[in-house]
Amino acid sequence: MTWSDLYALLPVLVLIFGSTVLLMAGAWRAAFSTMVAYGILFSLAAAATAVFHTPGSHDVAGFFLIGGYSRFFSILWPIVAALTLTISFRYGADRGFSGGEYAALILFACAGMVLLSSASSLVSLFLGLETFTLALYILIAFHKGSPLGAEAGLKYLVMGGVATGLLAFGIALIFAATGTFHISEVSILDASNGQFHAVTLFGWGMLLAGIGFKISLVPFHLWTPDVYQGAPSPVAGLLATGSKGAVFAALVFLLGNLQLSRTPLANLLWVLSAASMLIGTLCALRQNNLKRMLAYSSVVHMGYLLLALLAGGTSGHTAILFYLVAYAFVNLGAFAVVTVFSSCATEPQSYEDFKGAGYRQPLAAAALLVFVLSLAGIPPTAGFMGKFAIFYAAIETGYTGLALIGILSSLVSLYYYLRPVIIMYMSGDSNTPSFSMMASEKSVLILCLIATLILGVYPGPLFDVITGILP
Amino acid sequence: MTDKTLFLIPLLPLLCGALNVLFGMRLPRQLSQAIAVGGVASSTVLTLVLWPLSAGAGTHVTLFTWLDSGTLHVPVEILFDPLSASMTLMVTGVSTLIHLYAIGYMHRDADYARFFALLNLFVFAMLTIVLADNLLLLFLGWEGVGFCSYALIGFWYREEKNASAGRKAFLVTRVGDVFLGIALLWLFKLFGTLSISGINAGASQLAPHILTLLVVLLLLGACGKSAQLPLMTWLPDAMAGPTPVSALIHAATMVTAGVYLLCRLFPLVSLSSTGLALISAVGAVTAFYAATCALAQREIKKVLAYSTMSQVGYMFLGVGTGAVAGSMFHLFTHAFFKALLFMGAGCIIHLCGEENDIFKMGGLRKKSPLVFWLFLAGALCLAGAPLSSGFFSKDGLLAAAYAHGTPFYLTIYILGAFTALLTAIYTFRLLYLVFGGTSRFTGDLHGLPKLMTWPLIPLALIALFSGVLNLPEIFGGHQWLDHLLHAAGSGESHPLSHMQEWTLAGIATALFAIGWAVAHWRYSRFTPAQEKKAVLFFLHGWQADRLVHATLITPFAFLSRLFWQGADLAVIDGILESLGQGCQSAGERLRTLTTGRVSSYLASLAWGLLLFMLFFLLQVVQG
Amino acid sequence: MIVPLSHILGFSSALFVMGLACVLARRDLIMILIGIEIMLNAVGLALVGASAFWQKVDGQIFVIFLMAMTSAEVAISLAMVVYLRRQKATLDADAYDGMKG
Amino acid sequence: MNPLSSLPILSLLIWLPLAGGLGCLFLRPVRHASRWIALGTTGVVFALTLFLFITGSSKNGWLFFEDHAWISRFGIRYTLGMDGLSLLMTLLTAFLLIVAVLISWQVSPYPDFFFSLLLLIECGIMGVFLSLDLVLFYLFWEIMLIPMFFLIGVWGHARRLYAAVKFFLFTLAGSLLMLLALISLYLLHGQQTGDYSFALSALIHTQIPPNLAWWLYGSFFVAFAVKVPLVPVHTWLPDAHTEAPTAGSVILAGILLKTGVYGLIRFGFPLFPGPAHASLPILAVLALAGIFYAAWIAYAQNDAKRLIAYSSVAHLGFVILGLAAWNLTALEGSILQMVNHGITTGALFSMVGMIDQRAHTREIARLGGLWTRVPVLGAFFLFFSLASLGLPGLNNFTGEILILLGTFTTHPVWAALALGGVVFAAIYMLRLVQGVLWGPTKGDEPWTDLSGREALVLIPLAILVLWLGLHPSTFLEPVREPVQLLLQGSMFPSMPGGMP
Repeated sequence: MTWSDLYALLPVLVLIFGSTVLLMAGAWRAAFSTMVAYGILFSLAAAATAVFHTPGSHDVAGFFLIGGYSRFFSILWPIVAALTLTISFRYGADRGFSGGEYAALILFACAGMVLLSSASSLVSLFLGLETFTLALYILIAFHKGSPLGAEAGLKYLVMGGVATGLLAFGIALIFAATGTFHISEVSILDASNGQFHAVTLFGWGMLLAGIGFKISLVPFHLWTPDVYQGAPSPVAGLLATGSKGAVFAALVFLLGNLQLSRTPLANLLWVLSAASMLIGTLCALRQNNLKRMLAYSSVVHMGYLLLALLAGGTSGHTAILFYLVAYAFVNLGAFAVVTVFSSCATEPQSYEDFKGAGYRQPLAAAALLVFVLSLAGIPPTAGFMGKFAIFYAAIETGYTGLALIGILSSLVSLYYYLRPVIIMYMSGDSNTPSFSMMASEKSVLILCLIATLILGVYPGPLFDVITGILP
Repeated sequence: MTDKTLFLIPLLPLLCGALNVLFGMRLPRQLSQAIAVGGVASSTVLTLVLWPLSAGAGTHVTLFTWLDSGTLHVPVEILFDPLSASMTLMVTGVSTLIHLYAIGYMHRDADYARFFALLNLFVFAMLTIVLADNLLLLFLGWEGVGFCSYALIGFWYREEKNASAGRKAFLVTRVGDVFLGIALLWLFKLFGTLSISGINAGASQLAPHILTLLVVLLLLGACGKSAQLPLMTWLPDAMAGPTPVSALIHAATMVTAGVYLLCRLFPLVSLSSTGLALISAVGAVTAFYAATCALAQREIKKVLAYSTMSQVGYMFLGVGTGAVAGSMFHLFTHAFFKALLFMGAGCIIHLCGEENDIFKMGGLRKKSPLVFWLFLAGALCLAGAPLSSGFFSKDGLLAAAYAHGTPFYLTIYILGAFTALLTAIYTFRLLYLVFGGTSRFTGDLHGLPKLMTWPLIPLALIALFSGVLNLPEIFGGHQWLDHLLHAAGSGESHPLSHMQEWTLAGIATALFAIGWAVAHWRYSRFTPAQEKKAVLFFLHGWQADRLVHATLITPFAFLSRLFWQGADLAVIDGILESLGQGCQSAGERLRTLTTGRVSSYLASLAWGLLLFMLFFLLQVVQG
Repeated sequence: MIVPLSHILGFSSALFVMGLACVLARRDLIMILIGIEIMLNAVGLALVGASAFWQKVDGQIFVIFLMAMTSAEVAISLAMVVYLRRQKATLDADAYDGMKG
Repeated sequence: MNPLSSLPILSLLIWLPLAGGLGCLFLRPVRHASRWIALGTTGVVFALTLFLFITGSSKNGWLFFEDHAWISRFGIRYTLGMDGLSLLMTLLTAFLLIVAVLISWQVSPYPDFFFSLLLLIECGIMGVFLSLDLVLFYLFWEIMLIPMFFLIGVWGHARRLYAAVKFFLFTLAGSLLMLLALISLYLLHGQQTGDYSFALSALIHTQIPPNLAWWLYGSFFVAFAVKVPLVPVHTWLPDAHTEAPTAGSVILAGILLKTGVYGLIRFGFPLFPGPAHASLPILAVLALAGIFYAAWIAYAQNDAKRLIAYSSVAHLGFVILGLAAWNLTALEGSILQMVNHGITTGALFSMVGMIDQRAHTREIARLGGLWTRVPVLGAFFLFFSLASLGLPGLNNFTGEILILLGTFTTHPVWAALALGGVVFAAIYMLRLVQGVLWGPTKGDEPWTDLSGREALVLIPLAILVLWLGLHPSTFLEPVREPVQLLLQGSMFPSMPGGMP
């Protein structure tokens, strides 16, 4: 590892440095808000570094491919982390979070996401994944006073451990069969590598199962609603956007340069995508808990993303990247709304807690409205453009069947997305306690709101950027 | 004075009607009434002044283009020719008298503005029918009179019954209008124009079967408006309206619009002999049907309503024989005497304190001689008393049927003649029951406003002596109307010898006498008795209403509920809702997989892994 | 190479399946965690074998990473066990089913 | 030269309402500000459209055109164009929006929210009528839904939630299919010509394999059919119309339904001439089914609003029949009838709202004797009912007769059958009139007759009813040329770069 390698990894180093500093500073018992503020500064610094830092295309030790693609995510994930931290001010202080650890872990997780997104080897893929998974194990159970948090932590830990095992064993099998970890070499999945063909396939199966757990595809999705519900809302937001997005970013890299539709994987992914879209949709129909609904909805959205992945090609990958950005803002925004509505002790558990919010809390409610509409793919929101891009890719590559399933699921999903809207605006009297939002919370909501709308009506620049950086 | 002044004839009543619509409620009663009468009266005067314009082929004027699209070009155009001019004169004249009468009739009603506004609008619409030279414009008037009739029948809307009667009139006539509408569409397709003159000019090029179908459609349209079989059930109910309305709309003008339509399009109609025969048959059968019903009625206005139906039947019969002028002659005389009769009936009802039942009247001759004489004048015309106008006009029509000489038309003649006998019977039945004998009326007689009687005097004179309009040669006349309307077209004429004409006149006289005698024998000393089943059958118009109810209205209402509850709610919404329910319950079931227990999550993970492995095993096995 | 790669892979697969079976079969949290450790050790075995087969050190490097990662995970897991034990006086994984549906 | 031609006037028509809508929201603290903003905005938009109508209706080609790059990745452009047809539709929209604002003058609760939603709807509808890029069109097409969903859901009547969700789901179901179809069309066109563009003017030249063409047309057709609505996908309509607040019903019936027909005319037929023409008989059958079926159901209704709602389905059946006949007269009739129906039904819904305000019921059985209590209101009600049942001289007649005359020349049987529907219309409308106006008065508390504001709503509507009934040429002139082009299967050439 040379200095130039380190230089290329500068944004990650900033994150890790920040994380370490905060962790140590935490020992001096600095106030929660101070630590979080520093965390925000560090993550923004990382993002800024990535913006202005142009190391050029660089392969770090055969592990990380630094270039436009990784830079893109080095900007995105720190922003997500910063937003996550920004909404945590009141939430964390109310719950007695210890500042240093909280901010440090989020920065650490963020570093893992950035690493995962730039992984060019199965080893770095594994390491990146584990880095943020380990941080998330802690973050999910971070609220010590919450039994639900403990339960969620347990579930994520156990499931995550097994998934890690699968992932690692899959990688080992692939390595055994091919003798390399490098993604560009292992990706060749044709039948030509003779005797080890079977081993390769089993390895991929394990690998996909592990990844399927991380991005909660059906049938590995069962943990999702529980963990989302139990985790602190900001953390759940990070979990829903960053952790899944980073895995998808890696997947694009991993499966990007092979013609997926010609491999045996295609059929499997087809089934996974369809099942995720349909089952996720159906499960969400009767949910009364916003966080659980968002969890199931994330299952559906992963199905859409898988569809785009399956479609592949420039269109598919553009669609994925755009969708990840849009989804990050939308989902983070939605969890921010949940955070805003959380009182000292509890989080809103059912829709009833949002009753009449449209008039008591106009900004938060309007934001949630836009976010769910975006999730439902209604224009003029980012979600529509994302869905448009995905269906575009799907039709272009001939996956009309899946596109139809996607259409069907977005139609049905409208029903459950409208339910909170109905509760907020159309159910008469308010149950919502009056509270005033902190400026930090407001700013996050407004930022996500504006991002959602701008990406919905003027997505051109982002599409152009994405087209430029695709590997 | 340009030709466009002709448009003032219909527009003046419209203007006055509009004034009453907009400001009527705020105007003093006298002013409102004056506007109404003024509008109609000035139209009458205008018609007389402009009469010279109708000479020869008449005057054709266009005001503006109403519809213009592609080949369709519908101008607002009117034709003032002898046919329309004479009809206009009749309509405006009779309307003026009825308007005057209405002032008296409505003197206690607070809603006078609405009444006169509608009456004026009606005159406008009727004049549009008469003058229009474009079928679409005619249709405008046609529907317009329908609406006014609807609103006026239901004028006393606080009683559900009256409003329903109006609705029934509107709907039944609209069924006829559909056929007229189809004819109109078809004519446009055939000729590319809706101009009546144009259609009449080009009619001879049409294939016979198309002509016949067109005539049938027109006939059905005319039947609706003129209350001919089978679309006749609305007329008796229409008597729920105020009496001037019955006199104007349901006796003198609107119900004869069907006849006028057929006369207007006679050049086309006459080309289909089948069609003509059908028209005659409908007319004769209706005349007979209505006469039988009139025999059994108890309400004075219903007797007159059925008699109107019967007389209009005669007119249809006449058109079917090709006697356009004869039909128009009967139309005119009928308008005069029937309006007279209705207004007389209005006086009678008023005298008896809104009592309608002739079984509860009697002896009115002594109580109110003026009304008796006026009513008698009308009744004599209706019954066809020799030398009265009704005698000449009805006789002319029957003679025209007889003159055809074919068995079909002879049958028509016999039916018509028999109906004439019935007419005489029910007319004198009415006279005897109302005026003759002793009073069966309990209660005081009310006084009559002067305006309710004196407009009847000129009308009675016109009614009695309007026979001169078309006096046959054998009586020393010149058949003035025949010559005037010659241009409107007439079928092949079958001249009768003077001997035959005298014979027919004799038969008519004899029928009149027999009818009188029968009525005298039966009703000069009348005691109300339990009515027999047969009488009830006639009283209810051969149970036509019940038939319509059973065959049309009940199924309609049933289907309407069936489509709503059965198809819309149960099937369409039901399928969609059960889809929704299905999704929800499937979701509920899938949610139970999320048990909350780590072990089952792990199990599902393992199953998923197993499936993956099986899938790849399959791939390996397949090579 | 003395031991053929297929044997190593077969053995490590067996070990992995045993670990997985342990995870699936046991409800005690500690036993589940042990199962996971067994799975991860099976991975390490396979990697070392494969590394020897291909004559590449990459696999061995990965094993070292894996061990580091595993120890971190064990640390977190044990902390979690203690924490859970305080929350609810049981380590039966299925006892934690407050959230479902 | 038109003094307005230097302005991006089409964009103004779309974005002005949006700005007004935001203004309503942000000026909440100012008492009654929102209603005046709403009135001002709709007024200005109406004045603009009216000005365009007066000055621009005789020109050839696009009256106005705007074209800018938007999302280059997919070749999506911001293309707006106005021809006579859009002009007429925007005029109707602008007019009915003023009506909607005026009849909701005293809306409560949340008036600012209400008026901003109204203006948002206007923004969406204007966009639909002006877009010439398929994605832009789709965008506006969906944008219309959300504010309407809120209007129904927040200010609606008893079953408002059910109705609102049903409305949203039905329309979305149709339009999602359309989304897939338009992407497919785009890709096909791109593969054929190398020009990847969503512009209507480009896509109409696509050579589509017949089989695929049917699928694509079907998808578009479903989207539009739901909106029109055609039997059997009409069941959202009675619920939505009945439950919506008065302004919502007016906009729904008056304008939103027309977007379906407009979509067929502007996009469905030009894009897929083959299947579109082949499916004309199907269209006719659906139209006739609608005419009779809906009329039949309307007769059974007890709720005045629901009755009028079903009557809309029947009237739209006539409009579709005119399309199915596919000749100049019938098409012009259809377009005219869209305007007519907007005016009449808008007026009727407004009036039911006024009656509801006084009687606190819309149930026909519980109304009655209105003429005695509020004669002026009654007279207007009678007038608009007569217009609705097609009395000659009033507006609906002209549209219907043009449709029928046009249809009869090519398909006599369809026209003859449809004419029978006129009787049905009379049956249910007269039932409504009788139930509401005639009969004995129920209840005896005094009612106020028409207020000045209500008169301000109804009198222009009444004048329009007469105008359209007696001199429809004013409104037919501008659409003649677009319709002729449509019949020839072509359209005005697009004008890149905006104004000529």
